[in-house]
Amino acid sequence: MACTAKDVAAALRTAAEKVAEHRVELVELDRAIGDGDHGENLHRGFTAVVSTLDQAVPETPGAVLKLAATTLISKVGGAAGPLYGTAFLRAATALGDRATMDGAGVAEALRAAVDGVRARGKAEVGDATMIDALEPAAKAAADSARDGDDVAVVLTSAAAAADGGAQSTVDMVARKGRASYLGERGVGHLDPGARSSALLLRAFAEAAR
Amino acid sequence: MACTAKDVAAALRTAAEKVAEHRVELVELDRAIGDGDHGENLHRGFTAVVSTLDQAVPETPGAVLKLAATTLISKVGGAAGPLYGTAFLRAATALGDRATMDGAGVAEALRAAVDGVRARGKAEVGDATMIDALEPAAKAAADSARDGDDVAVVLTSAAAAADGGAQSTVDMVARKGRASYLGERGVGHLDPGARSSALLLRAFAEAAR
Amino acid sequence: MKKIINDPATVVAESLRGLAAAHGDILDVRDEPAVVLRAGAPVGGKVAVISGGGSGHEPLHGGFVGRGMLDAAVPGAVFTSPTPDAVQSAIQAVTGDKGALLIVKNYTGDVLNFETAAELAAAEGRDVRSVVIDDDVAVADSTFTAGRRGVGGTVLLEKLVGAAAERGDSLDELESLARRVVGQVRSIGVALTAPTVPHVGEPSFALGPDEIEFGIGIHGEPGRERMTAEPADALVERLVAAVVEDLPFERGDDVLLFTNSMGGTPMLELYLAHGIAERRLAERGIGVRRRLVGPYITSLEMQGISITLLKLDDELTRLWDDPVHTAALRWGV
Amino acid sequence: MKKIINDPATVVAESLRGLAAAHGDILDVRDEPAVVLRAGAPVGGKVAVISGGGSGHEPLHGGFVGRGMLDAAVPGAVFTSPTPDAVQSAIQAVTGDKGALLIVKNYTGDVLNFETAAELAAAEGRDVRSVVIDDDVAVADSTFTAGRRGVGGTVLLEKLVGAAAERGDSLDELESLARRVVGQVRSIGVALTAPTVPHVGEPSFALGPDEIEFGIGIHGEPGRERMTAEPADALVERLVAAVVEDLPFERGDDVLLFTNSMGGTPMLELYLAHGIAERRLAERGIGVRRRLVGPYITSLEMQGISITLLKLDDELTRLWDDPVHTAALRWGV
Ligand SMILES: Nc1ncnc2c1ncn2[C@@H]1O[C@H](COP(=O)(O)OP(=O)(O)O)[C@@H](O)[C@H]1O
Ligand SMILES: Nc1ncnc2c1ncn2[C@@H]1O[C@H](COP(=O)(O)OP(=O)(O)O)[C@@H](O)[C@H]1O
Ligand SMILES: [Mg+2]
Ligand SMILES: [Mg+2]
Ligand SMILES: [Mg+2]
Ligand SMILES: [Mg+2]
Repeated sequence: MACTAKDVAAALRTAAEKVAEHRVELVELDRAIGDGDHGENLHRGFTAVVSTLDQAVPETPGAVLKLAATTLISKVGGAAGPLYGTAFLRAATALGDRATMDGAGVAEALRAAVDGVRARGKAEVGDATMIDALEPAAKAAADSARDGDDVAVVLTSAAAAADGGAQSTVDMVARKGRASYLGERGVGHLDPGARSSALLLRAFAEAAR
Repeated sequence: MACTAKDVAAALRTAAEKVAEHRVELVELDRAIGDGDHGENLHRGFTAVVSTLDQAVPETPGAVLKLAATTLISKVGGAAGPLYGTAFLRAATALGDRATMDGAGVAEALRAAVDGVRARGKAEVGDATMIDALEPAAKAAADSARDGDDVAVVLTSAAAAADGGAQSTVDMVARKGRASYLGERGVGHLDPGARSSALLLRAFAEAAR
Repeated sequence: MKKIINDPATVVAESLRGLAAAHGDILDVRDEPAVVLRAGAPVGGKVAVISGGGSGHEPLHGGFVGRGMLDAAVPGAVFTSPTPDAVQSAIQAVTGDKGALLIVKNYTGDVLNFETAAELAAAEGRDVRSVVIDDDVAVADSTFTAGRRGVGGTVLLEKLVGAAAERGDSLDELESLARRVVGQVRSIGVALTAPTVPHVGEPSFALGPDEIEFGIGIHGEPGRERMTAEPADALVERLVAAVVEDLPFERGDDVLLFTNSMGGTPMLELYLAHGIAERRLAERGIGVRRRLVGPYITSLEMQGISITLLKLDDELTRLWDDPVHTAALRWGV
Repeated sequence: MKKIINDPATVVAESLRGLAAAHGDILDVRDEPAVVLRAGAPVGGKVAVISGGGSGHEPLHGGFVGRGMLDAAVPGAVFTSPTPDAVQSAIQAVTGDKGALLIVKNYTGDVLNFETAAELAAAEGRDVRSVVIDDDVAVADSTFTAGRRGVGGTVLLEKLVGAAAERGDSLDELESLARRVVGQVRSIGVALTAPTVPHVGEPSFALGPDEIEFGIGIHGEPGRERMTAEPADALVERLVAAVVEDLPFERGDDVLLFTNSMGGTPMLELYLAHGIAERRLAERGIGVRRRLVGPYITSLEMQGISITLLKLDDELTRLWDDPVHTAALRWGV
């Protein structure tokens, strides 16, 4: 079953709930190695996304993602705002004006999103950023789509890979973002952006089921 | 036995030791109802008095007290500096250039000192200040001197009265000094200046024995 | 206690060395006794304006020495009035033919020590007058007590009297100006945390995680009451109301609003409070014509603020606007 | 957490209202998105100088808007870079024919958000350039990391570039001046206590009663090392040495010494530290020609200080001395 603009909007609402639930956790993760605003920033952004969607839901999945992108860019701020904004924008561009998105579409959009974040933030796998969650997620989504899986399965695979990727940041010395100021002292901490990426993918997977 | 300039100087040294021992206590008393400097101020002042006496001891009890007075005035600051300065200055003036001081002389000097503090600070008994220790001390000294007691006994009587007087400030609502800002909230606290007055008299009594 | 100091006993002297190094064009610092003097003082043709008090309230008073404000500041030990010999030495250093005005905050220690110094100066044949400022409405005013404390109004008084002295007013004129200002300025403060005096090493008082001290003094002396913390809107209204009702300030009055940080309050919060105070005054029909916002009379690292209102007229407004060039206040030069 | 606020979500907007009320002669504040604009901007015949970043560092940047410094400041949420639309709205409001220079502190968020805004402005046909300041020597400088943070040097950069813009320098000239300044300014900070972000409600990090964080950032991000508190003489020498060795500054150099309070440090301690820094530099044969001492780039109520050194030449000294009229820095006007 392929998903529509409405489904994407619903998934974004689920993501907003997830962020709200984990706001304090994300603040605490960021407080430990950064400046403590990550949960607050995302919460502000996704609350705004929901408000925007309450007014009107655009007609295509791409248009919904684009609306989310511009809202996040103008509401989140910090490093996460432009990075997630870019991710959603690139995903939207990849989908163009298709009316629905299937498992392959999800994998394609996720690949574009992750490449966008990499281009924007210049982080690679191993730098202890959201890339460590997103890159394995994009790979897992591609594998799953190649097997012909549907949206829910592709997203579930991506989310599982993102969880593992996020977890791997615990042992890393951060090389990008605020945590990089810590050097060796940052080891032992989960990167907040990697954690939020995994949470978002988990929310999308849950919504797709 | 009447006491000489040397004895007065020795008594001031004992007083300096007593202040040093009780510095923290006086700071704590003042911190509770004032600004926490009383112990520090007196310690600075009496340390300076000892240094001055180390250089040379004037020839008469009056001259020694006058030297202490000017040193205290220029080193203590705060409310206690001018008040104790005035006390020592008036005591010195009362003694004039007598070569020695007997029990009656002590009572006379103490009366002059206390009247000086009253004139300077305009506090009366019951206002929860050093006057509550000093006024009963002066009275007790006069009584003791009238009985023909010697310096040590006169000072011991004065010190005992000062202790009682100081203690009586615990139940008072302060009307002078920084504690007066507290109103009813100051009740239950020993006035730091009353306590230091009692300590000084105690030191003088000990030195005289 | 963590502080950027070497030794509690030398804090004031060492800090004054830094002040001198930073502002050598404006002021000179002398040691033993410690005094801060306007560069080039005594300045001919003007009354010397001198103030002082315990340290720990910076930039008060040393930060206000310079053209259009103070000729000398006399810093005591932390929270301890300076001694008469220090005041006297400042008087001697900066007083010319026209005499000197001492601005004294109403604390027993300040009053007694400055009084003694003024007597000593008079004995030397100088014309020296004192004006006592007691603008803190937190404290009940009564001749049977130590009376009200001098707080935020002191900064405004020093600016206004300093400007009048700069333009050549006589000692008589300055004295009556100063008394007029004292009559129409009122303040109140609140503390969220306590200051820590270096030689004490512990906070001056203990406040619970939700407690504030309303009507705090600038030495961490307690005030009207200990109360539960409340939102800024309610707290600032409480401060404004206390000050407005006291004089009272009335509909149609023009005022200077001074929103002061006690030292440790972030500017973000200070401006937030200032904005509320402006609106509360506007609602009362009181016209804010001039304002001062910042940490100008502090209590070490204490978090908290104070609100000061001064009733303005054309004369006081002109004096406020006159040039001033000190370490902490500067305009028109 | 005790703070003088109503609601963590509205702290910045409410504080800006207070800033506008206090300094209506210097600046205008607009809402949604929040920007602080120089009164009367765009000012004809000059390049617009714009900066911004997360709030909580006041007076940076809004307190530096005005003649001779910034044309606009873009405040984000507390410790959070502003969004591109806010930056863009500031650019649109104050940029005239001569274009705009963006002064961007080197944090991933600031760089990305300002970059996006600059692209949007370029798409509108405006000549907008950015200069990134990264003066914090606490952080290892490497192209493989986020690089050094922009801290105290930002204040000096804004003043110098602002002065050059005021006298009519072209965008090219300003850009190269800015790069030159970035090349010769270095800073480092230390924290004694942590700031508390309103929406977090707890201190950003935990320091033991004897611990300090050496090399702290202005958002309470950790720095080089956590160490035991030490006397001011040793601590200031450590700060001075770190800065001097980095550029390096050398015997015979003329410098501007900026001793900054992180917000909660008493002025008494700040001047004490400044005095030590002056002496340590003198011992090294480095000539302190200008100085700035005060809370100018802060981290809410954090106690601590930073030391910034800028290598001066005649040109930079002249620009420093040029008139400035902002809420937080004012001279010559
Ligand atoms: N250059 C980068 N590339 C990819 N992700 C990054 C980069 N810099 C930071 N991040 C991510 O952003 C997260 C922090 O986001 P946030 O706290 O909202 O912003 P800020 O660091 O500006 O406070 C980090 O945990 C990290 O995952
Ligand atoms: N008007 C006064 N008359 C007599 N004693 C006073 C008066 N005011 C204050 N004191 C005494 O001075 C003491 C405080 O001294 P100190 O702490 O050294 O000065 P300060 O109050 O200036 O900090 C009080 O405890 C009180 O006993
Ligand atoms: Mg963050
Ligand atoms: Mg005291
Ligand atoms: Mg005192
Ligand atoms: Mg941030």
